[in-house]
Amino acid sequence: MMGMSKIVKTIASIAFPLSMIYGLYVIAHGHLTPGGGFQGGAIVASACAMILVAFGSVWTMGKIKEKHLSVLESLGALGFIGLAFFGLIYGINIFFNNFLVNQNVIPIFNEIGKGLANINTAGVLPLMNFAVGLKVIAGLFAIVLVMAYATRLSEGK
Amino acid sequence: MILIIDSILKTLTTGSGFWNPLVWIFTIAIVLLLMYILRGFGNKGYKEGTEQTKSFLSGNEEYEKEKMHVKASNVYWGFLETFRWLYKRFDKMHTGNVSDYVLWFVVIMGILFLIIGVI
Amino acid sequence: MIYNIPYIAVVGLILIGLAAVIFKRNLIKIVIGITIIESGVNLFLITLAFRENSTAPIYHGTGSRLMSLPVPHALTLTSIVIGVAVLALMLTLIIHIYRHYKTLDVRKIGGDEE
Amino acid sequence: MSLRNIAAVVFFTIIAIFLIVGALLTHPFGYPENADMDQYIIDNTQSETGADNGVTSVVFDYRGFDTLGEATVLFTAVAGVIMLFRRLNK
Amino acid sequence: MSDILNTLLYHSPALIVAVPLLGAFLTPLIGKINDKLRNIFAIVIVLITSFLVYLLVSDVFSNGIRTYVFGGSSPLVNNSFAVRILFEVDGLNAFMAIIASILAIAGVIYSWSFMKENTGLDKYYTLILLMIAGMFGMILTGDMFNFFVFLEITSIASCALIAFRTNQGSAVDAGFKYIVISSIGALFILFAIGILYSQYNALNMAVIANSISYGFLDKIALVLLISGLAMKAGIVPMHMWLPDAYGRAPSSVTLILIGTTQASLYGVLRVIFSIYGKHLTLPVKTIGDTNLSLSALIGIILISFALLTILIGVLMALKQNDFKKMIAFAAVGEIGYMLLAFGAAITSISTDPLTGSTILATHGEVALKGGIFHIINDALDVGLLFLVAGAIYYATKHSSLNKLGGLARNMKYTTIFFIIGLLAVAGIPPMNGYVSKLLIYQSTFQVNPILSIIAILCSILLLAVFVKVFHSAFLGPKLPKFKDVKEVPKSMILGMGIIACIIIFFGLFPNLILDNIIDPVARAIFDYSAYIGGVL
Repeated sequence: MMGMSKIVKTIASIAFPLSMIYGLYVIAHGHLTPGGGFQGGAIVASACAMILVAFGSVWTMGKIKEKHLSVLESLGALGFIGLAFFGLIYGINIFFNNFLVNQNVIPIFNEIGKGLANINTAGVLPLMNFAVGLKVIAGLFAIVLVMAYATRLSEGK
Repeated sequence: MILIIDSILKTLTTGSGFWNPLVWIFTIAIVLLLMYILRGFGNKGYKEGTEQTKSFLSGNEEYEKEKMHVKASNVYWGFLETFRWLYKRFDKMHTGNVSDYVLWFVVIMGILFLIIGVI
Repeated sequence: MIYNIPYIAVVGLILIGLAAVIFKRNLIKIVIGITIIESGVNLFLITLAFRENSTAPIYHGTGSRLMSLPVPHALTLTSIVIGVAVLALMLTLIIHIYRHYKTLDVRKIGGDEE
Repeated sequence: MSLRNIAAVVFFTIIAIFLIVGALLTHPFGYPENADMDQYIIDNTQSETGADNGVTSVVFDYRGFDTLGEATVLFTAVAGVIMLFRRLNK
Repeated sequence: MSDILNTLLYHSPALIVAVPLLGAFLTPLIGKINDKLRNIFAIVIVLITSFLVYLLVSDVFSNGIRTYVFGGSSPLVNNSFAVRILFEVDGLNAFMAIIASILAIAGVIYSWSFMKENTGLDKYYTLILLMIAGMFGMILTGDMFNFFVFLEITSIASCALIAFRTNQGSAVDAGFKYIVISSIGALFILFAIGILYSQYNALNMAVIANSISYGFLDKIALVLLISGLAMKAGIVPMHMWLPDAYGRAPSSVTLILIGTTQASLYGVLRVIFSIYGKHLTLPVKTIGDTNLSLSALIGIILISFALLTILIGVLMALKQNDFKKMIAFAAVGEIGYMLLAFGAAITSISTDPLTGSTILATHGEVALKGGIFHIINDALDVGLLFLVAGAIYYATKHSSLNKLGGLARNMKYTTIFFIIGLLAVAGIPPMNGYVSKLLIYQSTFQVNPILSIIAILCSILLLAVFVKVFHSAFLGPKLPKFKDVKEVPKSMILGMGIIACIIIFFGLFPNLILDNIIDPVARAIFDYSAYIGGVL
């Protein structure tokens, strides 16, 4: 499939970074506002799917292969389970222990404890959000890409 | 260790009978020995590969081995023929259709609702 | 009685989905039926979370308010992601089935094509 | 109407009756009978996990293992889809 | 050294699930480096998991119930509700974990040569490890929703693996049927979990079991849970997906599929015995002077399901001409034997009038022991037969019995393993199947003689089924098509050999197993108060 008309391609290229930034915002503020790794990841993945629809699966497959996405997804999953394993080593030594909670990870923010939370107060939660976000972006985009590429012949050249 | 050996040698009682594999092995060893002895009484003049070992089917010579092999679908022909009325129903049940599989689930769920829910 | 209408909607969605799975012949429609059942179950879970006059379970500003229950939200999130995964796999298999049998009629697929 | 459809309709009705009676017997919408566990989470999400978002604290902290399973489900689906669309010949 | 062992032991419930998951996430990366390294890695991961299972099981059998809380130190908050997910391992869980680990080891070792000629093996090993992790998760978890999540992991992974041979239309079709059936079953299970949550505001099995009443909504939840799990366990008449799925999947996958099916059966047992355990002995209806208790009701339901399952499974197996489908129908019949035993055991549960505790009649205890022993025997026997079927497919590229013949002349080891599997499935002494079936026959005879007569007759028919296979695939003259057939590679023989050795060991020393493993499991299974006490 060769993709759609020039207008669609241009608009998609303009909208892509905007929706990507919005998705990354949702991932980063998962523990403060509605949203999180899954939701933000789904937003970014749909932005990628928009590019896929606009430019066609053959073009997109030339830019990024599903095996690269698969590696990215593995890395996201490893990050997530790795954070869970770190709980065995630090803190009270329990799998899935939130070992960073209420510690001042980044010294520039200072509010800690009860009361409104900040970007650094939630311990491993933001890190897990990022890992899951990476996983969801790579995973959903890989599914869409592979399915689009596999059915490219039935869509006509 | 003693406990383990003890439980190996112990006889399994099931309330109305017992089972001990060691006894069974002992018995089967005796049976095998008897069989070997009985076999020794057989005809000594047996020679392989001569006329005397050739097999016949109703006086005719046997067919080639490949043609003699009974295919799997012909085994138990009589049994399947006798119970054909039953197997016809079973075949009707196994349609290979996903919707029917789900329908069976719904039927069982309904029956269970009636039994457990009403009583 | 009036307060139970959401649950009746849940039952309705589940039954509609089951009916689609049982009575429809197109594989895609069967998949749609499964997603409708799944939406019904998700709706049920999220219905359990609601409390009268409550807000979303997210703190902003000060002061304590009545909040809706957070656990069903999390369960629904999990269930939605699982639904996406199942849907992707089912569609993949349907693509393969179409390649082999050249039809999506549930009565004509299956069997060996030796 | 075939026997299959009659059976389907009959058992459908049975299930519908039982589920609707069940729906009427469930607690009224908006008034859960018992919310101890959730109230505990709402009260302690800021002090125990440092997050404002109660749902995120449930998803990644209190029920983090579920989320690991959930991420694994997605991983499984991706692996399955890529495997099913693989090249069959080396 | 003992420090490390103690730490491993303490964390073993979590690690048994986490290690295969970690392995699954790493496998695609390692597969990029080297194929052989990936295969070794998968085997090592499974061996580590089995070692952890061994540690956990030996601890559970000597020290009782173990709980493990994820992300916290105490299971309960305010002594009344469990906020965090926790794993609760009692005798039954530990027993199922033993089965799962045996199947996992044999399956992964067998895969090495069996799958050698296929592409996409990185993903294959990833999915196998995910399936193993999901199976362990289902078995060990003490949380309802967590059970659902792992159920979905296993069903998605196994669906993709069933459809592995995408060049065969029937394999893809079987995969599709499996995913439709399992997702609908899982959705109804989730619905039931939602109903239980709405009433008790808890997701933990022990907490629910503690506070459960037997109202209308609980009845609905019980029906939904039993029917959903029974469909996943392949109980007639919801078994139709099973021959398709078992028959079309690669044999190594089928072996682990048996484990997932039995994990669903475990779910049925857990729901009936633990979650609704409080109400099992209480009367649900009074007709005249006699009280009909819930245990009698469920026992009758289970026994009637069991009879249907045995009869239809075995009779359909007799008719099949495809080797793997035939074994699959026989596997359905074997599930019926377990259900029969558990049904007979449930009917004999009653309340001790003096102490008020739940007691089992003697024949019920025997039935329970037989049923539990038959779970592991069925997994091993049917698994071995499937591996033999896979070996025949590997050597000849056929699985239709009409085309096979005379294989015993070329495949000596495979024939020996097949004979062992045949004797074990049909319940011929001195194999393990005989012991458990003996216990089942004797105990069901005391419930109703007709039950045990049907069970024995169907066992004879099972023997007939596999004699047919033996006759048409192994005996007879060498067919010209299969002149050059060779014995299968060593890893496949090793995979079959492990299972065959365990079968013979169990058959020769049944008391060792019955006294040390089955007895504690049988005591744990109907002692719901101990299960609740593990948490509360």
